[in-house]
Amino acid sequence: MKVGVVTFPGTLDDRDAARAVRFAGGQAISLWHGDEDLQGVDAVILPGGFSYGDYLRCGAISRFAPVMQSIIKRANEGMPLLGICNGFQVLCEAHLLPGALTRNHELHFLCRDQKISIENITSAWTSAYTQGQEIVIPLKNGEGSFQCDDATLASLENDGRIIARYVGENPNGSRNLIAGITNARGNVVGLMPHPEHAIDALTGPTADGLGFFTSVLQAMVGK
Amino acid sequence: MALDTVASAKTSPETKQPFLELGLKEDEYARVREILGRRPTSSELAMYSVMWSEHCSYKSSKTHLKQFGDKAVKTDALLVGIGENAGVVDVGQGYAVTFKIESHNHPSFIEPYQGAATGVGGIVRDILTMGARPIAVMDPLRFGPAEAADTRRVLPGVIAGVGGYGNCLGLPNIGGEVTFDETYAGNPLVNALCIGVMKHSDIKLAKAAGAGNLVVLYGAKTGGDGIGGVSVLASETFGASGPAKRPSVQVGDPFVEKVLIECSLEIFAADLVVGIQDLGGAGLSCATSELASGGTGGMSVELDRVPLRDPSLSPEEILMSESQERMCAIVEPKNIDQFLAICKKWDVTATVIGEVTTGDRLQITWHGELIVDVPPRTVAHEGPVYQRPFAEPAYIKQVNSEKVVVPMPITDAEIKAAVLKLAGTPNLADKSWVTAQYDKYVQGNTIQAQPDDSGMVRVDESTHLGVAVATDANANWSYLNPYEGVKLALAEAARNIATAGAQPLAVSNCLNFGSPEDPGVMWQFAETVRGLADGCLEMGLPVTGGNVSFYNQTGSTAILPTPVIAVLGVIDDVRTRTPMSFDRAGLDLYLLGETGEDFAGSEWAFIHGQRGGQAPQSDLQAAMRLNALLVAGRTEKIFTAAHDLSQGGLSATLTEMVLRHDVGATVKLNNPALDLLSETPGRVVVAIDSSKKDALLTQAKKAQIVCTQIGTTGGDSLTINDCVIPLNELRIAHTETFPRLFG
Amino acid sequence: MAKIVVDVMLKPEILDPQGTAVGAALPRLGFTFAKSVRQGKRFEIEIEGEATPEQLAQVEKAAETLLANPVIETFTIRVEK
Amino acid sequence: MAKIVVDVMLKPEILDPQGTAVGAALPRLGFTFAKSVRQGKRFEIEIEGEATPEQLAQVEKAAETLLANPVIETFTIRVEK
Ligand SMILES: Nc1ncnc2c1ncn2[C@@H]1O[C@H](COP(=O)(O)OP(=O)(O)O)[C@@H](O)[C@H]1O
Ligand SMILES: [Mg+2]
Repeated sequence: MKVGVVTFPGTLDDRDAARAVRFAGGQAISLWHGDEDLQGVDAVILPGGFSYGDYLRCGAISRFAPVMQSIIKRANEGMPLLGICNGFQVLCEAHLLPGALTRNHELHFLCRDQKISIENITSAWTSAYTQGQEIVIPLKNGEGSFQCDDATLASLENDGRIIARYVGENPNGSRNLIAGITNARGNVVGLMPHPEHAIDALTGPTADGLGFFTSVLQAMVGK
Repeated sequence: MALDTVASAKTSPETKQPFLELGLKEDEYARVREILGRRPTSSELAMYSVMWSEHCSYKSSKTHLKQFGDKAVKTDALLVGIGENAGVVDVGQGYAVTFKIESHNHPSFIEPYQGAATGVGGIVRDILTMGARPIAVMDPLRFGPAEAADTRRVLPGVIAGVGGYGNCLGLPNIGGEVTFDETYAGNPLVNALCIGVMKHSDIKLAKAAGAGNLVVLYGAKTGGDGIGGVSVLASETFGASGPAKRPSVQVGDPFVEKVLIECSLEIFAADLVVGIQDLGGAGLSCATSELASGGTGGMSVELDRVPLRDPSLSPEEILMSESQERMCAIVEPKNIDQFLAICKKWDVTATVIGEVTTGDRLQITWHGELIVDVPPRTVAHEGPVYQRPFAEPAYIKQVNSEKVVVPMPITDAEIKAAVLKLAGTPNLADKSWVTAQYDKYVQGNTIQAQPDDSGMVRVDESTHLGVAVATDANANWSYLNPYEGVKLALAEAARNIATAGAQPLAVSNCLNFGSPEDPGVMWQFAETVRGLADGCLEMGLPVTGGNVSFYNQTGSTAILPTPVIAVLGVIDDVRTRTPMSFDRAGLDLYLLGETGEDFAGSEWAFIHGQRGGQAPQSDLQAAMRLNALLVAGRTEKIFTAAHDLSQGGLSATLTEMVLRHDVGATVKLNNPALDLLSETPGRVVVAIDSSKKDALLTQAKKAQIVCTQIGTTGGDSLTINDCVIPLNELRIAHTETFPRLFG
Repeated sequence: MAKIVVDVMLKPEILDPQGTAVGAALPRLGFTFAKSVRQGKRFEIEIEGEATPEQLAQVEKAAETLLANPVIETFTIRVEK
Repeated sequence: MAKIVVDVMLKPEILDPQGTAVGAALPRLGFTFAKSVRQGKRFEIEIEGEATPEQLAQVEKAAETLLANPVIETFTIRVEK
């Protein structure tokens, strides 16, 4: 099972994402932003970081990278694609997911252990969880507040496309406590908190995040 | 203005030069003329003035810092010592670790965000320059009074700057300090530390060897940043503005630095550089003269090749510019294509600006005309050395004879009030408001960070080898007795490593003081260096490097002498570290070490406006025995938790332990006021399973450390004799301070 | 050489935490004039030669695709002297 | 009700990482019109009533102390309809 992990200039969590893939039993393939070739991977992760410094808007510049053109095409054909944090921002900028991520309402970068509940277990990246399962994984970003118009929000809610929600106090002002969403098909998932930093209680708050990676490997075996 | 060339300098010896404005003294200027046998060109004057500034030449401190060499510990662990960009220590398994701490105090007062951000950027490049991958940062900070309006301007900006830059580089922040004192109003201390790791064989040095090798400038383009900054920074003219339209504040671009790091590491991995130097204070003046001086001595540079952000810059300004995110490498001609290809891959601008020559002169041209022709050692390494007068200041006798008078809580209500007061006082309050703005998870190797005693990162994923770093300063004690104060800070930093079970290995430091022209300040400094050198020798810890920041004062009022000591330790298996707190009930709590009547310089005294008394005497032999006990307790799996006592004494330590996992404790104290509030150094609280009692007592006896059972864990309160403090009340007191002040 | 300015503001219905924070800070400093504050971005673009209609059409396109995110933002373009 | 606009830009000699990044991205997307790009902030402030000289003086003061950092930034104020 080959999972591609993309590195843009300024990407930070690529090595962590690759490690998470390996922990889950997959093979991580590193993909360079300037190459269109996806090297035959079965799924792709856009990891966290500050691609292009997060200047202008997070993800706004990366979205145009050559690798993204191939990824967008494959994602539209159903390839599992996970965007974590900056990756989620790229997915929104690329219009693979609706809405946008804006400045945290407190205006600070916020790094903390965050409880979220998994609200959709049918996506390619969440099948290892149980419906409503509460997990704790790190949240760390400056622009993690999910915003969209009312109609989009209603359709996300009605179609069960909210993957995860923050539990407790809203950490960043996200509408409806949204921590992650999926596309209609369930193969593209954007997630603000970082499951790749929670695959081992030694270095993370928990090992709760591993499920995202085992889910996708399962999904690919199933095919 | 006409170009001032070497030729014109020879023919116009009488030309008046603004050496005073540039910070050079009359006799220093005379020396430059003597070295050159003529007057310097304006470019040469620029170079000498920045390189001979306090900041770059250490002219006031050098004569004292020599002790770190004279009293050096003989150890094979030190792979690269003082003098290079950063010292390098062997941590085993073929790994080498480099760490260094630096100040960015004055710029952070002027522009808190950018000052702090570029402080982080600068120290990270120092570490990168050694050939290492930066793996973590720390930020010891000091500010004016927490309630002061200006602190509300400076602190949030500094925190956002440290986070903004470090987060964007992908470096976990694993610790630091936030301390308040009125002497830091107008003189905030922003110290930044970086740790890097490499294989032994990958160590790089700042030297330009091999005639014909190319000098390559790569990274950001050069702008008019911080021109004159270096000499202004560390000179008495601080505050006077530099040349019009030339900013004294630099703006950092962490994205460019992140790319520069990855690009450099790829270049190092391909073994494409002979020598390398980052551009920090004094920019190209420093990089070219140090590289040449560190090598065989000869170098020629075509300054007009330097890519500019601002085309109006003069050669003098280009030489002095402190534009961030630049590096200078020495590359063999056969490797240059590959070097440039890697830069291109990362979209990093790289330009060959010169070459290493056979001579012993550093020669710089501007459109073909020679504007600099100097022996590089005279610029970089043979600057002036001052023997500044120093004398014990009058305040010492006076404060040392003062009696510390503080209220002693007796009743349960008073004890509770004292514990809550300490829990919430800005110096001891929970720092999550700060550290939540820092990424501690990135790179996936962070084992410990705030609020642990030390930061700890895993170095090798397969063997679980790790390193720990702690920084400490106790300015109150240094004020009362700078010699003992720094030894106590050293012992504390080492203890903060050992509580987790790591072995202290090496020391770095950042010495923050007032004006060296004040004999009293100079005495504080001299005593501090003497204390640190003696302390390191006694503890067997080599000093791998450090940084001196002078002129931290407003008018005639200097900051408290603030030597920040960083200790690096190694741990063979991070999985076995001793955590700082317990997460279950039913454990026994012991105090290691004895408590005396030590209120001078304590937080309790500070809260009550008391600054006098005598600092405790350090006992480094006892400190080392305690550390050995803490390491043994880890390897023999005796401890469930261990946490050091420092500011705020046992009261603060217990507060932090019970709140960590929301598990309370009940302790019995004979003399609660003294036991809770005194700050006798050399103490640690450990939690053990009762089955480990004999093992603990045996080890403690062996180490000759007094070991007293003080209580047990459990419940939802911190109970001291009959005084019950519910955890939720304690938590509110501890956590509300920072959001209230700065949220 | 001409200067083109592109102003980008969050749509009115989108939460603007930065503007809100500024709006809250002003009265604390004794400034009571503001009823509301919104914060946006301003791009100053220098172009070679005059701002021709073709150039402006290009800028419009760049603003739409890159400078602003139409999901949450609006923009205006003007030529400045 | 009037709208006051405060534009805050980095001084020309100060490095502008954001503007630089945008300036570098434009040609990659095929937009070649820009010689240079600088990015700044735009504040839209709504005030009660007309923009009197006193009000504007207040805004000036606020811009100096809060909206801009005079060490690295400059600002301009204008009333918009
Ligand atoms: N500026 C900061 N940045 C990161 N961590 C910090 C900072 N200030 C304090 N900390 C962390 O908070 C904890 C408590 O700090 P402190 O009370 O100074 O520790 P100690 O007394 O053990 O030296 C430590 O883990 C320290 O590293
Ligand atoms: Mg400690």
